[in-house]
Amino acid sequence: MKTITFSQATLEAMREEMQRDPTVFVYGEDIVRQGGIFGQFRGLPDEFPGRVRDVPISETMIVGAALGAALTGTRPVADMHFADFIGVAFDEIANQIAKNRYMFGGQANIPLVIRAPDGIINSAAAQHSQSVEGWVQNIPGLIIVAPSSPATAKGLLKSAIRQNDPVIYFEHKVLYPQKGPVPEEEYLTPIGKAEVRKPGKDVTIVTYSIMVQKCEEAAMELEKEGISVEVIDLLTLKPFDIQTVIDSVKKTHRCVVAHEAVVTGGLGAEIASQVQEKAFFYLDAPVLRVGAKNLPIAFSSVLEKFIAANQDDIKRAVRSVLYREG
Amino acid sequence: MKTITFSQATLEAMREEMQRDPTVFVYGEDIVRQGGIFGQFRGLPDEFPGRVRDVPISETMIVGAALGAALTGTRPVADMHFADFIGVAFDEIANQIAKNRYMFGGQANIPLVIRAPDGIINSAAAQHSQSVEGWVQNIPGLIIVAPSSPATAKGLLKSAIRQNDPVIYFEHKVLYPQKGPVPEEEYLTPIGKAEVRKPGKDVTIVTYSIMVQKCEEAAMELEKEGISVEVIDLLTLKPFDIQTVIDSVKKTHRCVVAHEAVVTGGLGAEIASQVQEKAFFYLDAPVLRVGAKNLPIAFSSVLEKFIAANQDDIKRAVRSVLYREG
Amino acid sequence: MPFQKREFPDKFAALSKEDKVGLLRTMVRIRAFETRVEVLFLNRRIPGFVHLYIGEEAIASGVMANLSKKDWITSTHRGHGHAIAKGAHIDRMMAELFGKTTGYCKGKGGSMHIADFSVGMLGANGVVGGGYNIAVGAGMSSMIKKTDQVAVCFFGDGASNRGTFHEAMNIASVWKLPVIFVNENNQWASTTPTSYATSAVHIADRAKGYNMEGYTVDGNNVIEVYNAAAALVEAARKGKGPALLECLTYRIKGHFVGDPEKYRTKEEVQKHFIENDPITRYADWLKGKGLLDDAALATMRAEAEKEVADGEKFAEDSPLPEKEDAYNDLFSFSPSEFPEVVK
Amino acid sequence: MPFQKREFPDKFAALSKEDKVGLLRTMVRIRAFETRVEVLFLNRRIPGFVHLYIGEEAIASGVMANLSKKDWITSTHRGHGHAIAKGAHIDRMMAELFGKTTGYCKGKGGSMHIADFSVGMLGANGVVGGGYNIAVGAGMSSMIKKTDQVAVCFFGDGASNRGTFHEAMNIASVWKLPVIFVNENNQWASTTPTSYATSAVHIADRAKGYNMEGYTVDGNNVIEVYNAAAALVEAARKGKGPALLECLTYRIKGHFVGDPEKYRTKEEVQKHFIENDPITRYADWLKGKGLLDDAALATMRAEAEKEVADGEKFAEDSPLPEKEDAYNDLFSFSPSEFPEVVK
Ligand SMILES: Cc1ncc(C[n+]2csc(CCOP(=O)(O)OP(=O)(O)O)c2C)c(N)n1
Ligand SMILES: Cc1ncc(C[n+]2csc(CCOP(=O)(O)OP(=O)(O)O)c2C)c(N)n1
Ligand SMILES: [Mg+2]
Ligand SMILES: [Mg+2]
Repeated sequence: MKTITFSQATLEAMREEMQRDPTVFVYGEDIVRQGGIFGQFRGLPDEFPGRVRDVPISETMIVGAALGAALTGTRPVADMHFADFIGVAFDEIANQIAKNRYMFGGQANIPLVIRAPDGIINSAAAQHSQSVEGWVQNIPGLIIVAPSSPATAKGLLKSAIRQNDPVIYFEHKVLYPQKGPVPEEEYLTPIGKAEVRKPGKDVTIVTYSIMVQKCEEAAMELEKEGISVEVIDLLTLKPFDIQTVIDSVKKTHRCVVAHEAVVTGGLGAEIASQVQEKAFFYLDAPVLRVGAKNLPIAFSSVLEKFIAANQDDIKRAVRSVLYREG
Repeated sequence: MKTITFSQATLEAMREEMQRDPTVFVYGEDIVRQGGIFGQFRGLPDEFPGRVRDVPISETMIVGAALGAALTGTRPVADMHFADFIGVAFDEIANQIAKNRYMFGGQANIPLVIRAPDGIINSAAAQHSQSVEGWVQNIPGLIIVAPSSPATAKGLLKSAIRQNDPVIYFEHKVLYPQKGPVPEEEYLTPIGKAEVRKPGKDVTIVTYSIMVQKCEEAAMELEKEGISVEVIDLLTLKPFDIQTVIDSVKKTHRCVVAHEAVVTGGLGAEIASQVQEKAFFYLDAPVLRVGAKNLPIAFSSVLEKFIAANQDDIKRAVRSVLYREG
Repeated sequence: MPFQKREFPDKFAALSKEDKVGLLRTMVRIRAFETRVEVLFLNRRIPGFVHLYIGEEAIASGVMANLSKKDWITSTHRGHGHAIAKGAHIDRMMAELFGKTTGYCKGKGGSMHIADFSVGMLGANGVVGGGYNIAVGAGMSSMIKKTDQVAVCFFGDGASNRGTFHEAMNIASVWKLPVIFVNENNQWASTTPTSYATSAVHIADRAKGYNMEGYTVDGNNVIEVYNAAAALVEAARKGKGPALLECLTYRIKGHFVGDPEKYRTKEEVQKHFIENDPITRYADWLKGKGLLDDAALATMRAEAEKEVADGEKFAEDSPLPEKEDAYNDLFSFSPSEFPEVVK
Repeated sequence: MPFQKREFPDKFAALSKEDKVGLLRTMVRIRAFETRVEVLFLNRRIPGFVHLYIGEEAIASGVMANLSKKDWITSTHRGHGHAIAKGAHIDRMMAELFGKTTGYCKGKGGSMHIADFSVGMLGANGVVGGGYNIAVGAGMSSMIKKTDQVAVCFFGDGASNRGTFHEAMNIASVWKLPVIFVNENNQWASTTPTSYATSAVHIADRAKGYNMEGYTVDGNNVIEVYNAAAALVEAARKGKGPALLECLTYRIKGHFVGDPEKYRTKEEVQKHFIENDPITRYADWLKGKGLLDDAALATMRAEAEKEVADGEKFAEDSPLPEKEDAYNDLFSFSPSEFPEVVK
């Protein structure tokens, strides 16, 4: 094991996959001269001349071209700068990339990755703070992943690059500078598999991305109240590992889903729906959801903090499914 | 009461509101020379010279300009041609229109309507058959409506035009030629209120748009099996009338949600989640969802029919929440 | 307003007799296919939306004669002609239009999503302007893999007003990608005249804003199209970068089969068809040069019709998909590997 | 490459002395605001992202002097200068940057969403290229209501590569909307040089593709900007339609405050600042004409600094929002009317 940042972990993943496969290439805004807005591409352009490229501010091109490249024998990794800008290229994602394989009867694989830095980061305000997995969850044909640590960042990015299908890779901006242990040797984090981050017996928390650590922290504090929480990190958001979730809920009988995105219409709705569909008779309480209030993210940090979900919200939801006060 | 088509009902709504308010204007592709792909604008250009306009194939403009117009003293109604193309203008919807009022601290009202013909219609295939309310359900700041009949089409469109907030008006393509009773006198259908289309006591079906009639038909057939079904037509999808739903579920103890859109990540997830959150102890069975399979809509009608949800799927779900065979 | 013309080298002159006649054959085959498809649609044998390429055959034929199967094209909603000219088989195309399993897309796509990736035809597109950046991406593959493959993006006059045009043109120029943007300016975008909705005097004028070469040619003159495409494709292949080629033509049929066409007169259409049918024009030219006679033309037509009839029979005889086929083709892995993916 | 110049009528010459000096005052006020904002950001008094307009003041000042409060502008992420020139108050702007309730957006927007609708400043935009079609929509309002209001859309060189540019330019031309597209070509889009990412030799060249007038002017010469804007705004007001005006300038500061600026040399920046500061240039010109002396300039600067200091104090003294304020402003109705909307 070595200790590196999340940002470095994504860099290592890129480097290893680019070394392994000469058809992998990467482009985005300000990734060469700046190394990515969060430094996540720093150094790469020198190592792979011509295969790391800056592009104009043209998001429909960035995403649309990834499809064309993937269909014709390369494996593009396209960087979105901010996940918020997925909206600019939404047709390319929803109507072109996601449908290509199916509507053409499986004529070609579509090995492409869209890297999308998301999440709330100090006062970036409404258009630079979003977690937008909810926008794309109703689109068949996409794989969506969201790492929560340097180790999963590296392993999932490598898997995403090798996947013969389109993968959206949501990486939380606040995670970039965080350090964590990463294996020395090569490894892949499997797509479609959740990870039980912390076993517990009273309540299952299903979560992902930045919220994993918040849930773990909340879980530690809840232990002090005598509540044993199982924390599941989904890692893959679409298709998510419902089996691991159901197995856990069958044991704990209670479930809380937590994400940073706005609750209403978010991924938590799908998770909660499936849990109650598949484990109804095991549930001793409704599945509760924790996430941002149904508002854009405001600038002023008082408001930003209030709109976002925090450890207290998680703890409150856990206590609530246990019918405890507080 | 008079009997007119859904298409005519929307035309009457437009006409009445354009007569009432000279700042209402409408534009879209092929609405003047063609009258809209489904005839829904026929005749209007002659009645309101200069206020009904054809535009180039420029969806980001269509939606973006609606915002600019709404902010500066007019009430635009922008036609999307097909709801599928909302993807092209997604940034305008998600990051501009939905956030404008909030992020600027409420400086201006945003009275605009986006008309979006949606749904499966014979073999239109993957890019012309979608119901995309799931794409926009996670975006705070939007109002979303979906009429199910000529009467609600007229009443909701009039309300939408008068609303001082952005409204997406989903109109199902299959409904256009359907006839139904519409009041002679002026009326508005309130935004935010669901309608109990058929009272019943055993199971609540929550539905909207084209599926309302399919659920009503299924309900009639289920009556023969001795099952009394309450059918709720949401009409407004965001924010939806959870109170009417909960009141019904508290009575029936069972709930099925049905929509034409793909189930996974669809609006049904939000509805099911809220029902189990708010009426957990009243539920005798999990909330089940009925909708399209997790696939793009295929061309061949064998596949198209299989992918779409039908009356049998609704009946099966209803029997299932009643733990009946069949 | 007259448009900037460029005299392209007359590469056409150097073609063999067979190749010259071959250009006509492609056009005739497209015409035969489209003519039959119209009937089949009206007879309810073909469902969905169908957009015919009748009257525009010289463009696909003239351009594609400069490409190999390793080159790529992206197409539009009006894609049958592009597919045939690129080398797709009429029987499998017909089967697709019928929604049969033997179709190119196994019945999942239909007319609006006709494609044959094996010959580099990367698909028709139901989203107007959806193809630009796919072509750009193909050009990127060529650049990354250092091959000499070229991508050609076909698009309509209406499509030229989509923002995707702008973003694709810009990057193609910045990276000198081997992408040729071929505009089919058929005077109409559905019911909307080009002159109403497209502000450019000539769509080729838009090239300048990207520091790109842009030319306008008579799209109903297959020789002119061939020569222009020859020069631009060759330049792109040699790394000289992209170009925009506007081909002036006219949409003879309604926007889609079944279009009531209330927005234009029958006379306007007839005039264009009689005076400017690209097939008649080129057949007459070949005859004038002694490269074709009436008998040969009749044989060519008959062969094309037979090919289409055979294709139709193939389509008729082919099986419809099974319901369960719906579960296949969404991902590279099988649904059973990932049972939760499709449900 | 030299660009197409047009000699615009010298409307500037007819301005009163006050108005001529007023142009400088606007520039000086913007500079004072931005200079202080930089310090405040570095001192962590202002959070979020801040993009400074230093070095580009002549554009906002020269353009806005031709507009009334009833005209509209759309802005960019670099919007402080536009807001000040359009008539927004420095105190309320500063309060917004501080995230206070007295800010224009009640602390919900911050620098990237600065706006004052009451003076027609329809907002900065965090999405590059997000403003084009908002300006187009404002132009539509003017058309529908038959007023003579004009909309001006400011945008960067980087933004000129977004598809929204294309769609906005086209409709503006087709409908002859009263919209002026003012490009601030400051040579950089974040870390990317214009010459790398923007294929047009001059951004104004793109106008031709929309059959629109397009001109390039020295954006650091406020007189040139003023005269060009005067002619184009007047034409638009009279129903003559839109235009594209490219203003050449240079981004003196980093892309955002805190930018390490590794992609360019300090020398490059210094050279531009010393040789081509729009304020120095215009102040010198005024002095040369006897319209300004050193004392007057010093007073002007001092007044501007005082205004900014007062604004800062206002901001400091203003209250932060209450948590519950988060629930307001999403819709025109109050959250209590529709309790389910916000939760
Ligand atoms: C993004 C988008 N907007 C609108 C449509 C509806 N539509 C289909 S074809 C068409 C006209 C296209 O005109 P043009 O590009 O000139 O091609 P042509 O049909 O003339 O070949 C329109 C508006 C669409 N399919 N996609
Ligand atoms: C759609 C979109 N893509 C990318 C960004 C990130 N971004 C913010 S400013 C900027 C550079 C803008 O350059 P330019 O338009 O020239 O304006 P300038 O900053 O030079 O004033 C970029 C890439 C964004 N905010 N929006
Ligand atoms: Mg056309
Ligand atoms: Mg710039």
